[in-house]
Amino acid sequence: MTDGVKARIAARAALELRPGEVVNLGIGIPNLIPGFLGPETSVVLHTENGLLGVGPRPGDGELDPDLIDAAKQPITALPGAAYFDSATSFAMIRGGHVDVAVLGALEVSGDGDIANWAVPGKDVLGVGGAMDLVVGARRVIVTMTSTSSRGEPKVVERCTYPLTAAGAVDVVVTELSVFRRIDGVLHLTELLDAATVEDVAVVTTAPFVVALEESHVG
Amino acid sequence: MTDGVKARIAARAALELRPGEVVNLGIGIPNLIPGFLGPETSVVLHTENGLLGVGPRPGDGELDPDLIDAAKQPITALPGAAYFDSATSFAMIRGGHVDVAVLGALEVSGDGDIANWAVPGKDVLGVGGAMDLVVGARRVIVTMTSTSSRGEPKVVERCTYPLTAAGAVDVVVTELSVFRRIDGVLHLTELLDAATVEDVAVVTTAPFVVALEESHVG
Amino acid sequence: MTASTAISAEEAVGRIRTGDTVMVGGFGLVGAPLTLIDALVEASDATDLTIVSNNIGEPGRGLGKLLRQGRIRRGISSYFTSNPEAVAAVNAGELDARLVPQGTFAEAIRAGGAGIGGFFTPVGAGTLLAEGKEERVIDGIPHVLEEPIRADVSLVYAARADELGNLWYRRTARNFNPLMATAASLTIAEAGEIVPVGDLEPESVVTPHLYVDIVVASR
Amino acid sequence: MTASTAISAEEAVGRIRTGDTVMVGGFGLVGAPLTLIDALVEASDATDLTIVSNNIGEPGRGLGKLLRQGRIRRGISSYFTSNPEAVAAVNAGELDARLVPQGTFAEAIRAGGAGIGGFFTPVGAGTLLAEGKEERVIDGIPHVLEEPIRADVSLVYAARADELGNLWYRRTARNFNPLMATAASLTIAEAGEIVPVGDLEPESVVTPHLYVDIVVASR
Repeated sequence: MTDGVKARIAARAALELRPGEVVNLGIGIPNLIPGFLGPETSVVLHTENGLLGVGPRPGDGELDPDLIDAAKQPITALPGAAYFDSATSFAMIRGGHVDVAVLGALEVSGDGDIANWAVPGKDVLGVGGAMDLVVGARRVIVTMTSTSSRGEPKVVERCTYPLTAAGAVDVVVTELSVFRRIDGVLHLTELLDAATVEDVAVVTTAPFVVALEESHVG
Repeated sequence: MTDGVKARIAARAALELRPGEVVNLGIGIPNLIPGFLGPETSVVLHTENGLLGVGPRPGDGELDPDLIDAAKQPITALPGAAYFDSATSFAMIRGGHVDVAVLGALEVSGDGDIANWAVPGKDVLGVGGAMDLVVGARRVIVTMTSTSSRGEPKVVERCTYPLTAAGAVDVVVTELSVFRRIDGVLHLTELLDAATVEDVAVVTTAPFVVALEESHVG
Repeated sequence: MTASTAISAEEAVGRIRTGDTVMVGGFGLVGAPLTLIDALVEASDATDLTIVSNNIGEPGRGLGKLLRQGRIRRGISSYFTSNPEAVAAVNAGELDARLVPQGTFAEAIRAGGAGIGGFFTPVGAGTLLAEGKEERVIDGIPHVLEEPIRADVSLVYAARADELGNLWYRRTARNFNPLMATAASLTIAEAGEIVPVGDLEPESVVTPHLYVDIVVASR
Repeated sequence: MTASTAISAEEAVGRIRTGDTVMVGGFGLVGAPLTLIDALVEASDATDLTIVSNNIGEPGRGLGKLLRQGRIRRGISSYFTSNPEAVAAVNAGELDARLVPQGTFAEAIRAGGAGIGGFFTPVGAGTLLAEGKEERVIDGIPHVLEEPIRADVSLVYAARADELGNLWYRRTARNFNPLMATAASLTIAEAGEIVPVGDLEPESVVTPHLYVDIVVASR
C-alpha cells in the first residue's frame, strides 16, 4: 500500500466526521485523518490513554515526555483539553460518549463483524483498547485497503481471523469505495478514484447492495 | 439520655481511634468525638459526601455554603484535604480504605448484626450511607446507650429491627461498658463509670464473655 | 459532542418530556442546580416524572417545589426522609419510592454512564433492600447484583464551566454531579460561572465536555 | 492511614515478597515508576512475581529489566506486544500471559479497589478473550462477567505528592496510576516532587492520601 493510497483513504474518511464530534483514531491510516480536517475543525480527538483534546504533533521545542497518544507517539493538547485516568477514559468509550472510532482491520464481514487484533497461529498477545472501542463508540468507521498484501479480500462474507467484536462496524472506507451498513445490510454507497462496481465486486466476498449516493470527493 | 452521658460515651469511643487512622463519624454521639481528639490529633476525618480532612465547625465568618458534612452541617477543611465525588467516596468505604466507622444503633446483636436505619411499622425511607459504612469500614464502632428510651436492652441476642448488615460490628461503647467481638464472640472488656458486671448483664440480652482489661478512663 | 451555551434555562428544561426519568445533582441543596429546578417548576409542564436524586429536596425548596406540584410520580433516592413532604406523599400513595443505599446509588449511576451492565456489591446483602435482587456469594461474602441507573435528562451544577462544556466543581458541591453528568441521554449543566476555553486547568477538569450537551448560567 | 515519607526506594520495595502480585503504573514508560522498578531490579530478590501492568516494559527498560532477570512468572496486561522479549518469554513457556482488553483491565482494577465483587461488560463478549467467562445477555446485548483485580503491592508514579501522601498526576502520565493506587494491600508511590501539606489544591488531588502507604522521591 503506497502512502498515496493511505492518504486518499484517510481523506475520504475525514469527510465522515461531523462538526463537534468526539473521535478516537487508531494507528495507521486513521492517524493521517487530522491532516485532512483543517486547522479550524471543531472535531475533538480523544486518545484512550487519557486525553480529550489532542492537538497536532509537537514541534522540536514542544516535546513533553508526559504527553503521548495511544500509539505512544508525542502529541500536544489543545486549549479546553482534559486529562483523566484509564478507567474514566474507557468508561467514556464503553458508555457511548465517544461519537466515532476510526480504525484499521484485517477483515470486516457483511454483518459488521470486525477482526483487527489477532492472527491465528501467531502470538495473540496484544489487544489494547480495540475491543472496547469497536463495542463502545457510537459509530465505527474502518479504514483499510480492499485486499490484503497477499491480494485476499478484506470485506468478507465471514471473518476468518479472531473477532474483535460482532456486528460493530458502520462504515468501511477503502481505496475503491465506501460501504455502509444500513438496517444491518451492507450497502455500496460510493465509488472512489474512478473505480467501478465491478472493480469492487471482484475484491469483495461479502454480499452487498449497490446504492450509490452522490460522491463526496473529486 | 443526657448530654453528659453522650459526652462520656464519645470520650471513651475517641480512645479507640489510633494515630493516622481515617475515620467516618455518624450523626449523634459520634459527632461529639472530635472534641475529645485534641487539636493535634493525626486522626483524619472522612465524610461520605466527598471530603477527606474534615476540620472543626466554622466560626461565624468562615461559613461556606459549599462545605458541609453528611449530616448537612457546615464544616471546614484542614490543610491536606481532598474533595471527590460520591462514587469515589463510597469506593473508598466499600473498598476498605476507611479504617473506622463510628455510628449509633437501635440494636446490636452478639453476632455483630446491626440495626440502625429502620423501625418496622414506620417509614423505611432513609438509609443514606449506613449500609455502605458498616459493610465497608475495616472497624465498626457503635456508640449508643445501653437501653432504649423505653428501657429495652439494645445489646441483644437477635436484632428485631431490620438489619443494616450482619456480623459487622467490632466494638460497642455504651455508658456502662465496652464490648468487643473477638473471634466472633462478644466480650465485655471494660466497665465504665463505676458500673458492675451485674449492671451490664441486667440490660444486655446478648450472651457475652467477661474478660475485663485495664480501664482506659478515669 | 461539545456543549451548547446559547440557550436559556427555560429552553433547556423544555427538553424534558412527560414520563421522563430525570437525574438531579446535589447532596441536599448543596450542589443542586437550583436555577434549572426553578425553570422546570415554572416554565415546563412535563409531569409523571421519575426523579433520581439523593434527596427529594426540602419542603418547598429545590425538588420540594416540584413535589408540591404533584409532578413527581417516582423517586429513586438514598434519603427521602430529609423532606417530610416526600415521606407524606409516599404514605398517601402519591409517590412511588425506591430506596437505594447511598454508595450503591452512586455506583449504579456511574455504571449507567460507563456502559457497565451490572455489578455485584456486598452492601445491602441480607437486608430488606436486597429483596428481589439476585444474590451471589463471592469469596465467602454475600453480594447482590445491582443494575445500572440511567436517565433521559440529567440536571447538574458546577461552580465553573468553560464554553466547550468542561466542568469544575467546588468543595463538597461536587457530590453526585459528575456521575449524573455521564448517565443521561441529555446532560444540562448549570454553572456558577462560564469561563473562556483554556481557563480551566486540563488536569483539574472533573467532567470533560463530551458528557455535557447544554450549559446554562446560574441566576 | 496517612503515608510514610521516611524510607528509601530500596526499603519500600523490600516489602515485596516472592510470589506476590505487583501492580505497576504507566502506559508504556510514560507514568511508570522507574525509580521503584530500578530498586526492585537492583535491591530485591523477590521472584515468581505476577505483574499487573498495561505493558511489560520495553526491552531492557522499565519492567523489561525485571523480565530479563526471569523474576516475572505471570503477566496480566492488555498489550504484551510492545516488548518483543515478553512475547518471546511467553513462547518459550517462561511467562504465563493473561491478556485483558484495556478498558476491562482498567475497570477490573478500579473494581478491585472499590470493593466491587464483579461486573458485566459487553466488551469481549463472543471473542477469544471471553473464553471461560460467564456470559449473560442484558437488554439484548451479550455481556461477560469480569472479576476484580487486586494486588499485594502497587507501584505508582505521580508528578507531585504532599507529605500526607495525596497525589497529583501530570498530563497523560496519569493513566493507570490512580486506579492501581486503590487496589493493593500496600501502595508505594514514587513522586517527581514531594511538597508540603497544603500545597496541593484540595479539588485537584486525584489520589487522596488514604490510598497511599509509602511515598518515595524519584531519582
